[in-house]
Amino acid sequence: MMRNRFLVVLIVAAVVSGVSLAVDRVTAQQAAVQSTAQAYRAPRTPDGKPNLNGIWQTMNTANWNIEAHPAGPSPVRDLGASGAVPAGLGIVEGGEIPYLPAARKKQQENYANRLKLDPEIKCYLPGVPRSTYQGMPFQIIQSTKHIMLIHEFAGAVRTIYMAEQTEAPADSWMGWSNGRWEGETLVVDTKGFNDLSWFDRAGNFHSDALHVVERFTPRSAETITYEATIEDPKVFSRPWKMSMPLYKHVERNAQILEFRCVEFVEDLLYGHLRKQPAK
Amino acid sequence: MRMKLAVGIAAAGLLLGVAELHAHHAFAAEFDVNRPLTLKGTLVKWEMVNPHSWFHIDVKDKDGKVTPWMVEGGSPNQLIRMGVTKTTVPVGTELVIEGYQAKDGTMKAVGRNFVLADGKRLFLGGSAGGVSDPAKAK
Amino acid sequence: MRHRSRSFMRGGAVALALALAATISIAGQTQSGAQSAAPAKAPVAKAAPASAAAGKTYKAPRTPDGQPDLQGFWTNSTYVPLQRPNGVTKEIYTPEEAEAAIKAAAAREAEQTEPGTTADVHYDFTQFGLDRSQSTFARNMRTSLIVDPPDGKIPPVNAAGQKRQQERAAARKAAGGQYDNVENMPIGSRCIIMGGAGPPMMNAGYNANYQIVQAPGYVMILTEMIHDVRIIPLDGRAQQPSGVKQWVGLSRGRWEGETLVVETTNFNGKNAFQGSSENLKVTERFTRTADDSISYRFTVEDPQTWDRPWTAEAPLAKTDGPIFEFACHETNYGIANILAGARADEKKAAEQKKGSN
Amino acid sequence: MKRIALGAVAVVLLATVVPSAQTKAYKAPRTPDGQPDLQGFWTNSTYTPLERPDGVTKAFYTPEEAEAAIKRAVQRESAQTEPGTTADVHYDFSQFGLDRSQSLFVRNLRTSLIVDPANGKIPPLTEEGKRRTAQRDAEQKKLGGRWDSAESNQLDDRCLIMAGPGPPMMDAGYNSNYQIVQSAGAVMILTEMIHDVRIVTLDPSTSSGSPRAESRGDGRMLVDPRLRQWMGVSRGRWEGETLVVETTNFNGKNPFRGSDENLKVIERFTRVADDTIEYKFTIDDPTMWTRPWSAESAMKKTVGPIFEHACHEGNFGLYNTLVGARLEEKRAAEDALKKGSK
Repeated sequence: MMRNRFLVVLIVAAVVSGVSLAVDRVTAQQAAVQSTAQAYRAPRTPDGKPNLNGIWQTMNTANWNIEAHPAGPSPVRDLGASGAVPAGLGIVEGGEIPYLPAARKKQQENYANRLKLDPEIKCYLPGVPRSTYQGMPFQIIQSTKHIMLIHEFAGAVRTIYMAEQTEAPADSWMGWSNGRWEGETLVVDTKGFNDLSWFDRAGNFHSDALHVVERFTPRSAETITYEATIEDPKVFSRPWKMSMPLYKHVERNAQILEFRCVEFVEDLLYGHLRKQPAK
Repeated sequence: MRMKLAVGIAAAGLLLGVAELHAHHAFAAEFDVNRPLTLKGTLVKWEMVNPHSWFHIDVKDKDGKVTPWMVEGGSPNQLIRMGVTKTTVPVGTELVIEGYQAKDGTMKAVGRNFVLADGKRLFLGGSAGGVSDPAKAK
Repeated sequence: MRHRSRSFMRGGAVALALALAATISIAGQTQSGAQSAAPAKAPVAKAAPASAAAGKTYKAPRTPDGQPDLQGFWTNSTYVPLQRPNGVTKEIYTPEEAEAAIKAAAAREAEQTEPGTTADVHYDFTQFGLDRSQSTFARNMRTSLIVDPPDGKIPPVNAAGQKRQQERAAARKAAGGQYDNVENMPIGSRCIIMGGAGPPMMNAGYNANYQIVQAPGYVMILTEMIHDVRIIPLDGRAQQPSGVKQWVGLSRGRWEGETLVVETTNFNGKNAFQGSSENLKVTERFTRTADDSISYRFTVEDPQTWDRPWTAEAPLAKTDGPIFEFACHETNYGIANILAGARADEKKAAEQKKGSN
Repeated sequence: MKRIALGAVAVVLLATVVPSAQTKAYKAPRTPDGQPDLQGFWTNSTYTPLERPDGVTKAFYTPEEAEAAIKRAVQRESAQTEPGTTADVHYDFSQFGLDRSQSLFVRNLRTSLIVDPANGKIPPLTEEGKRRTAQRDAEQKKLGGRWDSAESNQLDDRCLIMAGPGPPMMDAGYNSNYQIVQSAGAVMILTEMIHDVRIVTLDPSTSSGSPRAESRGDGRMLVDPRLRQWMGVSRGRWEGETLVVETTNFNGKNPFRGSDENLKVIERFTRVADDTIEYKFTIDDPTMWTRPWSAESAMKKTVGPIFEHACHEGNFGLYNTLVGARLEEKRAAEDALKKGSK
């Protein structure tokens, strides 16, 4: 009896396998991630909003390069394998950042001089959305009027203004964020960036016209789907989007610890200005 | 980060952690007390950054040659609370800046006084007016 | 004499005698000729007097998860010194005396600097609204923040403390001149950390502002300079591992009625409050006493430095937001300029010496 | 595995010859999630060459001819090397059971693994293929002699990768062993040298023949062209009893008989007996060869364990060789100096 059912399946398979294997660039995984997110309804904070409180972190290689990239040697020879670049599927939806031609050239120049130019190496604030996937945890402290994003790297912090929403008074590294709730999703609209941060260690950059709209949608008790739409007419030919899951730290006593890296880069930045011992 | 006022606190007896005892003359280590100058120029950009903001101005000399200068001012944060934004001081504003040039002789200075073309002092927390009275701007 | 109002304070360990009368004598400050033509601005104080008595009847609103609500923007800007000035014995000023003390301090801040003096080599704080009188500051009738010991002074440093302070001073001296390298410069100038963060959270002189946000199980305090964030867990977690030492230590909090009690240990000793050691323990108590004020008391314990704990009270006054990004390190041009300047001076000196012999 | 063959070679006639006709009657057992079970330890060690030797025209040996060919190969492997010759500067494989005959190997009546083209040979290169091969040789020459630097050495001497994993998976000469483990939605193939693991995710949209849902993978099918790997990126599906694995995205640094980064390999694993998996592969690289070409081999059930092959960590050989080369150059330079100064 088993064999007949098996034969039926075989016939169906022959039809199905005829389907062309042309791989759709949008990863099926991301589609799967979104579909389960809609179904999930997060527990509520006392003031009735989806509860995003917690310590979160991404598990991808986006901080090395937000586009797909093979593994590669460390930019600093002596770090050997510990400094080497892991491969990554990339987080840019559609695979490619729609740079304007001159901008793609600049990105390649940035990449060539990344040890000198990447602001992360100098312990400068990471900017947005790099602060999300920089590879260190950040904590969400969610209150009614303000939602705080507190990052371990260099103590970078973002205030999401949920009540009085204003224009950015001045340019800044972490931008000026106004937030709102759309059903289960926290939507954060950020402008007022300076043009100094990078999106990753591969030289992907933006101008001071950058406008980022982020969406935090809980997809399970311990994961959030994070999406960011990037718009910057001076650098990109059209808006583009990235998405990835955020994973919650569940270990007991989990906490954001200090990574006050200014001290770690002073020799790098100012060492050449040391007083030379009298010859 | 020259917190001159912090030193003020030390003087006022409110002893902070040792870290706070900023040698007041740190600024004099960066800028040369023997190179006082007065710059008259038009504002190219006011970098509202910390720990100190920087006024980028173009200074035209007698025969019209323009040199870009960078002049150090105070943290913009309190002004922002008083309603100042990056458009409060429009690009092109005429400024007369009294200050001291950087020790390394580059086109950098600290602005001990920022005065507008009409003689009014810039900002001064709104009491002496300024480009736009921040109190009104709020 | 062009109108210019500069605020500066002659540096160094100048003890300000807050005498009853308005005349304030500050050692080493030369007053340039006549009082400057521009009248010192009357201090604009926005905060209502924060007297402890009112705390009893006041009951703070609750956050959605039932914590007393401390949220909002606060400042610990104050004219009251940590230690009671010499020559002052009473604990509480009369309102008039307090007013006079504030007026005198505000006048000093708005005081002119003498052109051509090193003190003059600075921008004018008042032009940037950075002198305390131009923004909210916390009123406090006390003559010192320290409330215990009753003399308003930090207790004498014990033997262990003196030994360590001497060792630190020797190490600092051995490291060479302040501008020989960046590591010798004050940690505030290096944008590593400033006084506002603590704990205990001390008045940073300007931009002395805090933003408190509460979430279930947490109280977060953002210190404007330098965007330092203290995330205080309320889950009564156990003592932290001694291996983790931090500039701001490791804090744990709990509510005792209307008061948030925060205990902090695990300091790394590099930002030694008042010359304390790594074993410093700070216990802070936040109690909202009015809509616009929080009583902030802290007790400092460090048997390696003082033989008794001591306590101070530095009220927080409600102020306006926002707290704008204080990205200090990113544009800290000063460090490079100073070090380059020092090297240039040394080169010149060396050339002159060579030239002269 | 205590079979110690000292000196004389014992030809162990184990597995019977496997004509492909026999597969119909056999049906592989099922894994818990319903996939045909390929699990276990396997070897693709074989005396059959990839290409038909010159002078041989037919596709199949008779059993006797096959036996004779194997005996000749075994003799070659265990022939003693002449002392004083460079060949002799090597340990004796047979003392370590490393010659093929001392462990299980795949018997195959075919005269070459290549079955298509019919002549059993790799098809000719395209013009572009010739150009790329020449360019690659030039670049290799630019790196200098084999011992001038680590980088100018062979991939296996550098412990980067060996012939075992491919794909396609080829006999590595010794230690040609694999371990297959299947989980819901994935087939894992561990290659002994150098502990290279291929994780073949099963694409649910095209998998058939595995009735249970959990045996379908979660569809990780992204194949961004910038993601290049030594072993490429593999995607698998079940077609009845056969696991079909398609691999692209090669980085071009480990060319298979001259292939380039546009190589596409299609492998077909079918368990045809309790101790045998039929292993067929097709090589498709339009830039290099005028037409795709295919080969057939088999994997025989062998015994574990697969011990750790930490090659790089113990690669003293490469280091010693480079030190030796530098010393020889130094001596040669000194001699030249002495000769010159006389």
